[in-house]
Amino acid sequence: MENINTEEIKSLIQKWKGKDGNLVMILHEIQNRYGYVPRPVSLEVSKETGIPLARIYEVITFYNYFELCPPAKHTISVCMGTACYLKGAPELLEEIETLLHVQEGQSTEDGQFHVNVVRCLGCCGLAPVVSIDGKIFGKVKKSEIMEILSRYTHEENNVKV
Amino acid sequence: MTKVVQAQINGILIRVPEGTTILEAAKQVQIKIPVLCKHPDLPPEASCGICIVRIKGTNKMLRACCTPVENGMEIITHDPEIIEIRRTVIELILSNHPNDCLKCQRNNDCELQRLTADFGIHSESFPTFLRDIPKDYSTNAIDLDPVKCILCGRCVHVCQNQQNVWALSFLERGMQTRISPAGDIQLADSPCVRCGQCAAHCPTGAIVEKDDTGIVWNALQNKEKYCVVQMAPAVRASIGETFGQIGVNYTKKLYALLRRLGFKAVFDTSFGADITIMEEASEFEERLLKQTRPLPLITSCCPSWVDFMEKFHTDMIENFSSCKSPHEIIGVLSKTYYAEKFKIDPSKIFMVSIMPCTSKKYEIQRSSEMFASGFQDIDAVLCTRELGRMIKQAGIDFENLPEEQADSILGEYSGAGVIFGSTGGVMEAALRTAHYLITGRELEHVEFESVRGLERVKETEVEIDGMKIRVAIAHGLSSVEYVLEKIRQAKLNNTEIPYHLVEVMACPGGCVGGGGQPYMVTDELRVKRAKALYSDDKDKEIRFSHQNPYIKRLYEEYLGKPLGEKSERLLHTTYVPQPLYRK
Amino acid sequence: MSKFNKDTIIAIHNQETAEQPDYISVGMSACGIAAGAQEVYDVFAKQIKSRNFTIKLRKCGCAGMCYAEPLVEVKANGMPVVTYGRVTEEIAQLILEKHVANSILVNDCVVNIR
Amino acid sequence: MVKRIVLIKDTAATGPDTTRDFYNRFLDGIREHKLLDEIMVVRAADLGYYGHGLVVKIMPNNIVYHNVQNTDIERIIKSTIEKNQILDDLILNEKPKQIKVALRNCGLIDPENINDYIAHDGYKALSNVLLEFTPEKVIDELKKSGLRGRGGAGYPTWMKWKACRASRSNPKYIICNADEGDPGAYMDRSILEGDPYSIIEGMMIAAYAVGASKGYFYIRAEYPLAVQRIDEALTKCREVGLLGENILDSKFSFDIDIRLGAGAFVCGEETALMASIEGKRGTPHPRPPYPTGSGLWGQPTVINNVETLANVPYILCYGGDNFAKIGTNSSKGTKVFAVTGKIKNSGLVEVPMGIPLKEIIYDICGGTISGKDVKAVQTGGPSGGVIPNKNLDVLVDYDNLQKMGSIMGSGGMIVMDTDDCMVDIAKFYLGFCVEESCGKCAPCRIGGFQILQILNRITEGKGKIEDLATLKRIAVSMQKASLCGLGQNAPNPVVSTLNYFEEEYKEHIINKRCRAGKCVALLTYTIIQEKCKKCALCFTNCPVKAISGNRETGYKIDQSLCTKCGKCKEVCKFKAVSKE
Repeated sequence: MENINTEEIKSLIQKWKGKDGNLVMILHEIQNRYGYVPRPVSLEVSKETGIPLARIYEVITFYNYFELCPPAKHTISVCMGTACYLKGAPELLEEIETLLHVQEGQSTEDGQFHVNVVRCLGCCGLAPVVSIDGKIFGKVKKSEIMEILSRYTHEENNVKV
Repeated sequence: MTKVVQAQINGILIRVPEGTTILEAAKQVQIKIPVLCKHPDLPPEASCGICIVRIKGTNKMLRACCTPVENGMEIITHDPEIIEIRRTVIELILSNHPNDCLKCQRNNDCELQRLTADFGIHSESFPTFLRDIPKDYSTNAIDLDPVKCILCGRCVHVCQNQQNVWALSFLERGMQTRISPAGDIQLADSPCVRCGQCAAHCPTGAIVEKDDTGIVWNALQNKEKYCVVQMAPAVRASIGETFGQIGVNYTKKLYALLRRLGFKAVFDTSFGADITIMEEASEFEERLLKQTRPLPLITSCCPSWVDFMEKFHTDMIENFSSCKSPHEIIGVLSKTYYAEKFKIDPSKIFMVSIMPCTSKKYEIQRSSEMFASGFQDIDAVLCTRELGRMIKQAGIDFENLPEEQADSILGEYSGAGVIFGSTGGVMEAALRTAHYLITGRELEHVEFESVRGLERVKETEVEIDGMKIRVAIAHGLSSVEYVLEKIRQAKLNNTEIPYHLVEVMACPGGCVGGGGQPYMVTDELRVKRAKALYSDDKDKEIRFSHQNPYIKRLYEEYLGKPLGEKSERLLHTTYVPQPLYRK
Repeated sequence: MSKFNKDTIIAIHNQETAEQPDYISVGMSACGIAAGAQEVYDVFAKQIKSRNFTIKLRKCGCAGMCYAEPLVEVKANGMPVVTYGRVTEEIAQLILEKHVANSILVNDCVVNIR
Repeated sequence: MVKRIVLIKDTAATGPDTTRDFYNRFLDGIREHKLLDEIMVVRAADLGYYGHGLVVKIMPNNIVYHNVQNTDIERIIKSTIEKNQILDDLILNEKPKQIKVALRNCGLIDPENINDYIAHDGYKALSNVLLEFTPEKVIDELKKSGLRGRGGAGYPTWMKWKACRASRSNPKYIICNADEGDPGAYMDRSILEGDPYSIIEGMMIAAYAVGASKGYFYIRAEYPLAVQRIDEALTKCREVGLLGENILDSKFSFDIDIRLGAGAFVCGEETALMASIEGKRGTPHPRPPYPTGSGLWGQPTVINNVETLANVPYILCYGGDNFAKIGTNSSKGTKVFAVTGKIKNSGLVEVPMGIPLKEIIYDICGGTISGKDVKAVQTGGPSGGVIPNKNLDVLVDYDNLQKMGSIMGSGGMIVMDTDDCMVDIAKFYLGFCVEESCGKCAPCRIGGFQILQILNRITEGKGKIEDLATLKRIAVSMQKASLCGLGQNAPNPVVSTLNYFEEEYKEHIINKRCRAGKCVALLTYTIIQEKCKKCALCFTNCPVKAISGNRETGYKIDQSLCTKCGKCKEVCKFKAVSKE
């Protein structure tokens, strides 16, 4: 894990200090910065804000959005909204799982990809959709998965996407 | 004036103050609506869904525990559909609960088991699905088995709000929801202060006191051991509840019982309390008159409070009385003074404390000072509930036992010693003796009404020799913040101290409401238990610790004087800041 | 900027409704962008600049026709307002060359006209 | 100079060439009449009409002819184009099915430009309200409009506002519920991204009406663009004094903050949403007390959905009476639906309340994408139910949908065709609810889980007929004993599919058959010997070697080995593998 810079955490918290109900927003800031919420950071947040660590963990683990483990390099989110589900999202997920040898919710051994399922990205018109690192691919066919993934497996191609 | 609302329950007209819940109101018409998550002592969590009732004219069913009666409501508390739904919900809960009641510490004393029996559930409607969560035995005081947890939320509420400790919390959501310290660490690595309020409020066997009865039975069987025992003030007022007797003082039957269980000597922690008062009152006198160390002096006989202070309020360490808690004092004296006097090898002595408290189980290994006799001063702690089980295991007809006396040397207590078991009791006992120490005169009126009762923070002024002594009493750890903040502000602004003497007990009501006491405590019950102690005090000929002839003898024969060298070595301890989280 | 009052709002309203400039409007909500609206927008931006078109390029939200994203609405040369659907970078070129430059609608792309 | 534009589109889906052919003939006609300079003929991709055969739309006159034949070309040119005469037998006199109120600016204005919003009557309502209306009058206007909450439950908006206004405690809060969690619905996202200022204006009017001084947007974090657009709009508003002290020189002061959701569907529930804004777990609380009396931080709070708030400026600008003219007696105004699933044109539609469901599905959205029959339409998302094909003529409003055993919900409308399995759909929604249950209350947490287990068993062919009764029993206990709407409504998809499609459940249980071919465990792949050309493609591609045989004898699938992966069917070039 990278070093936790207390000054940086303080400045992230500072933005929200004194505002009511700031915990979720502070956690968003932290997750944006680190990609997850490391325990030492949570302890620091607790110290800075006076919010008990137990409350912080209650919140982190309640909301799907927050992660307690470092993220993989690329996050693949398969949309399982109703429209996508009906239009074959389960098959896409299966294909991704087969190609990457992972289960949903897991990361590949090399730390390149994390595969998860999300509930509706709000692009139902393009169903089924898959999002990789926030970029949305619409009307995805099972046969296109391989090609889409290969764009991310080679470092030099990342820039293009 | 509160408004009164009028409604009907099962066709019977009721009038209740506005805001009364349907659950409460139903009692007026002799209806006890079944409920699992609601504890009479706590605000409604509304998590179980069993207490639903029908409101005529609506399609919905509402939860009786949290729905206030409204004018004109027509409430039906049971009909075939309601009962069927309640049964289904109970069955659903059972499908997520290990149904190994026979092997559960709460067997026969479990709220879920009782409801299951009431609803005549004899078979499994839904396949059982158990969560895979490890047990947590880390604290040596409280055992946590999250698999048995039905997520009623009582423990979390108590830990977070009533106690302000925030050791327990909910993690995850949906079927993954579980109780755990922050991020699946163990309780011992969390801020847990082992007060056991979670266990006392748990409806099932998910959180229980660590069961040490086996250790004690073994020691009693062991010919090598010389088993001695002491019991705390609060135990005598609550053990009767095991047999349906409320607010009865069972001191003398308990002495008899403990002997029948096989203890060679029976001591009373109330005597230890008398010693605590001698030391603490002297410490107070010294701080007040000689300004040796800062005021206010804060009491330290509650180990959860001590733990809480070492974790959350380290700036108060200098204000803490260094005096050990009464049972530790009895412990160390039993393996020194008593052993010497009766020529018993202290290494053979097995000292058991019967306590209303789970925290005492942790306290006996808290620091090296708990080994002041050269041995672990206390070998085992049983809480009231465990003693209740031992009585049943031994098959003793407790209520018909003859009355006996404690062993006089560490057993004869004053009225001041026994009120330690209630909030305000330590304060009252200390004031009685402090008055004497400061003025050289005895009090005429020994009872301090203003420090009694269940108000969460009690602040009052007592005049001693023209001096106005300001005192504060807090119980329930969340109440203490107000008092400490006042002290802190005064320190910060260099203004006059708000208090001279502060008493804190971790559990609401003090030890009578302890985490190891019989289940289903309410304020009503706390008052009744405390009353039993206060009447014990009233009946006592000697009501001042310093007048207790055995105390005098102890100091003359052995300790010397309060705060003397030997007293300091055996009866006092030190405090160090502890990390909130060890992980 | 100074603080708005009622008069400012009326003034802005009048001024904005008085001007009726020609425009190309690209639907840029999340679904549009996912379908490639950003690339289409970039084509317009680049071409308008390099070829000195006077037409205004703007963004708008989702018109609801998600099946036809990316959507481009064109008002030009006094013609009715035309909405093109499933616009690719190539079609964007065609829209500029035909519709904007020569007042000829692009075949097989119109999804609405008003 | 071009005077007219003629658009041509075959809406009958008879074949790709029809439009082109007709276009060429029409062009020839124009050429013959020497009108090439005046008339522009265009092939359209879509004209918004379905099942009308060849459609010809003439602009700018906005004349629409349908079911046009090749033989009509001549007279269209002669009468309509040359003489402006309308051909009565061809004219399609259809009023527009859609009425855009909440979506009035979406796709029209530049969401990043406040002036563009003002050009479209933005802030007209607010300036009227602040300078001329008492708060009571605003609430009155809302009452006249009959606007009901668009988030799902349909509670009259004016009653919420009035209750909050009546609460004496201060401060008060306005919350915009933009935690659109219903999978398959995205109306709110579209408005947030396409018309942020109208929601802000709606919140301000609400705040003025109830006496609130502070507002919160609670937006899903999964909608980064929406968050960005709202954030920019708020900044702009503050810059020009449309948020802050003494707005538009009135005595009204108000500001709005954004709070992000973090992936919890239950936070769409009012009390859970407030807990989340307070920085806690999003677990619901019992009501009463209602938020209008004791809400955010115990203060009176109004929580309105995005679409509701987008309607508010319209009502105050053009009058509650005008709004109330749209819709039915009990459900006024319009409703935005996100029509998705097996629909030809998936997208957002905004229709007047009371429109037949059929018209939405067929006339506006063009029917199913496959051309197969609609099996059912699911409304209300995980809290809703299905409306079977036979009931498609239901008039869509709050009460009718409820009577059908579904709900209006936030506006998700999922179209399913005969390839969709109703047990599988119920399982999908239950899975969603089980995952999204906050876990606080037992009926929802465990009840949902047990229902899901039963549905899993049924779709795996391990169901028992008693399971149906058990499903109903658990469903009732969840509906009646759950604390919040999520749990109370979670069994709805099961109850309603059981209600309309019980025979499908029974087929799964008794015949071990899934007629839609969705439930993998119940599928049987067989090789149709008559069609099989013995090419061995299936044999070589089967990953589990469940296919045996040779080029002489042909091939067979060993059912005990088959994992139903479907590879054989996929690779077969002769459609010789059947799946049932």
